[in-house]
Amino acid sequence: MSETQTAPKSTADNPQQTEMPFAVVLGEPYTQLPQDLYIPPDALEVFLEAFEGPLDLLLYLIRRQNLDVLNIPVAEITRQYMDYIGMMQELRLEVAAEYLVMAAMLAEIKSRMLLPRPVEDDMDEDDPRAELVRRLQEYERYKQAAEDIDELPRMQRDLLPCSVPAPERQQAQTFPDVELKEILLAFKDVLKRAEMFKHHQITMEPLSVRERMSGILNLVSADEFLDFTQLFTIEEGRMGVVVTFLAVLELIKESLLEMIQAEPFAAIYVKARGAQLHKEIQYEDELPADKAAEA
Amino acid sequence: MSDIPVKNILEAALLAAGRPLTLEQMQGLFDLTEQPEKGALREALDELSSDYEVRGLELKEVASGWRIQVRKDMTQWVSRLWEERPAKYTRAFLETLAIIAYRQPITRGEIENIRGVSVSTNIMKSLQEREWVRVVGHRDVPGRPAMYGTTREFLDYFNLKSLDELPTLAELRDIDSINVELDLGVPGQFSADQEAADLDITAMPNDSDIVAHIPLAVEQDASGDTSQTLH
Amino acid sequence: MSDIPVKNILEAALLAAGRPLTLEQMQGLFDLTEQPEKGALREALDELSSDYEVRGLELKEVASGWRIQVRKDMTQWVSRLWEERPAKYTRAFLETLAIIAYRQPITRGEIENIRGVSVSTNIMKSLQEREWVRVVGHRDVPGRPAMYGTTREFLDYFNLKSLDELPTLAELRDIDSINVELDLGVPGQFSADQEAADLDITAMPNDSDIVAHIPLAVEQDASGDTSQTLH
Repeated sequence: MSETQTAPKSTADNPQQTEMPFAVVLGEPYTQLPQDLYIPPDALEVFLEAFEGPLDLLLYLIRRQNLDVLNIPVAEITRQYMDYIGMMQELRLEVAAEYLVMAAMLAEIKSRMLLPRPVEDDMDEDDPRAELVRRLQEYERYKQAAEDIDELPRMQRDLLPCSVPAPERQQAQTFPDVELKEILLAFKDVLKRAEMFKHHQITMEPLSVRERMSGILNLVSADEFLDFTQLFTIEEGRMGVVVTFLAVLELIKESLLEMIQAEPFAAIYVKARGAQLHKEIQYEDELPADKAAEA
Repeated sequence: MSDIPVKNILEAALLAAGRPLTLEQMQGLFDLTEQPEKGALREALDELSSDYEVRGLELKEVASGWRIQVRKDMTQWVSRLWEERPAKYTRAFLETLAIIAYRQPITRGEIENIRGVSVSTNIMKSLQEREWVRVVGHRDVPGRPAMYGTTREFLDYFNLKSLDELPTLAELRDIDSINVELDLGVPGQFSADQEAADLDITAMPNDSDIVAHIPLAVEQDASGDTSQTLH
Repeated sequence: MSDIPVKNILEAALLAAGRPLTLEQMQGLFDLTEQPEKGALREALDELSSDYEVRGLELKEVASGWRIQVRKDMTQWVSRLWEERPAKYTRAFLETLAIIAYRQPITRGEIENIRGVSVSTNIMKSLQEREWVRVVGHRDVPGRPAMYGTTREFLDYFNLKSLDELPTLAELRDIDSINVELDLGVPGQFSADQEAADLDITAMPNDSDIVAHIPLAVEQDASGDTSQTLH
């Protein structure tokens, strides 16, 4: 709201304002309205644009006179309000419907205030101004809140975001998490499907033999012979040795392993069949060094 | 990592991100086996924060997490980097935003009731385009009007961590309260025993005027007909 | 300004600009009457630069001016900001992994036989990238297809000491028993009765199964068609 544009010229051209005291301050009748209440008509257009509606205009009228919202001199405020509306219309400004609705409300309150009321009535409930006062206060608190929010330090205006370029993004590899259960469920589905397709039972070798087969393939190479006994770990006990032996047999059956014995009771050597095997196995760095160096 | 302080990592990440990061996101910067506890992160953030005290930066926790920002007292220089001044918002825009912020969820009709004027579609649109306000539901009344609420972006923008940090809203006074005050009728007491919130409303430019009005009101009240005193 | 160090102003401006600034642009931050000489700016930039030595940032002069950037040695943490959370593995991936786990060593063709559909190269690649599966050899048949097996990493990831801790086929058929077994927290049990890692191989729940199954496998193999044994 632009106070500079509302600077008063004089009250001389508004003689009706002196007709009656509108307030008594410290016992003195107050006959002069604050001078800055009046706005030169040429400033009116700008002035009106500064209002956010009838509540805002009313609050302005009240605050300019330092009146308490809870104790509005309705008749006086109504008259002032109507003056503005009248001026707006004289200037052929389009008066928004809300202003006229408020004018009607004010007129109604004014007339109700003039009606005598029984003294025993609870005057608070009956105060015709109550609703208006509520709305004025309600609006005023948000008007104030809007100003407060406007005062908050805000990005761009008061605070600035910081950012700096980062080095070339090296996309670290991340992998989804998997639960063992998911794999098992997947496998169960496979089994079901396989049964459906193949019409016969899937048989499974014990996994320990399967695992050992992979392990042995890791130990052996196609280029060098490995002492057969190196495949066994005595500490595993009898069952471990059996598992390894079965794995070796299986590998031989599958033509994955070659076994050589120069003469009866001589040392038995094993090597992987096929040349490409070597490359792949060499790639594995988890091969124990002592076993790799063997043979 | 080992020898690189956590606060260095956090600073680099916050600056590289250019947006607020949550504690969880900060933890996610580290290998699983090396993830600092949140307590350790907070400590590192505190360190960083005090490092910034002698500099033009600050570390601030807002709704979406922590961010590094240029302090307000630096804006006078730094804002020269941009020719355009930051936008000013109209009163209508700010009032609408304030009502949504304090009264959410709220329909457009309810906003209009409070403001006493219609709310332009443009304002609602631009509040949503800025992502400060969004539709949070529909009121279960005929027409099912949209209800609006503020977003995390709104809080971030206004440097707030949560809605609780919004400026306190002035309290509403019941119209009875004035009568009670008037019955007491002691001017000095009036300002003395007021709660802070009440003072917001009564703290008008000239205190003498407040005092001036009280006897007036009491005098009038004594006549037994309040309404008469108002004209 | 006066009491605010030039380097603070420069730092704030460089961080807020988000682009390199020339010395002229830095001078432009100041009031005409207070503009530092370029020499003074350079000094301030030098100070800033040495401040950054103990931090994750660096001040760098590039073609279009000076800029603050994250130091290279921060990359491993900072780059996680842009890491995309990986999607979940596909059903095909999990099935393939399961088949390899239970039927290793196994060729891709054999996996396809079991699944009844082809296995994409991508799946085989990502299983190997994850280091859960590796080539353990080549089958001595035309084309010498690679045979796949699971790795130690695979076992570690699923907290298994050996493949034998996977449920047996019989248990698999009854999905409820799988759930029970998993819920019972098998890993705890195994950490309890550990001696040497090697012992695991023999310490299987059903040792008798090993013996019982072997003849079966050999018998099938004897039919001369290895692939048959896999179905």
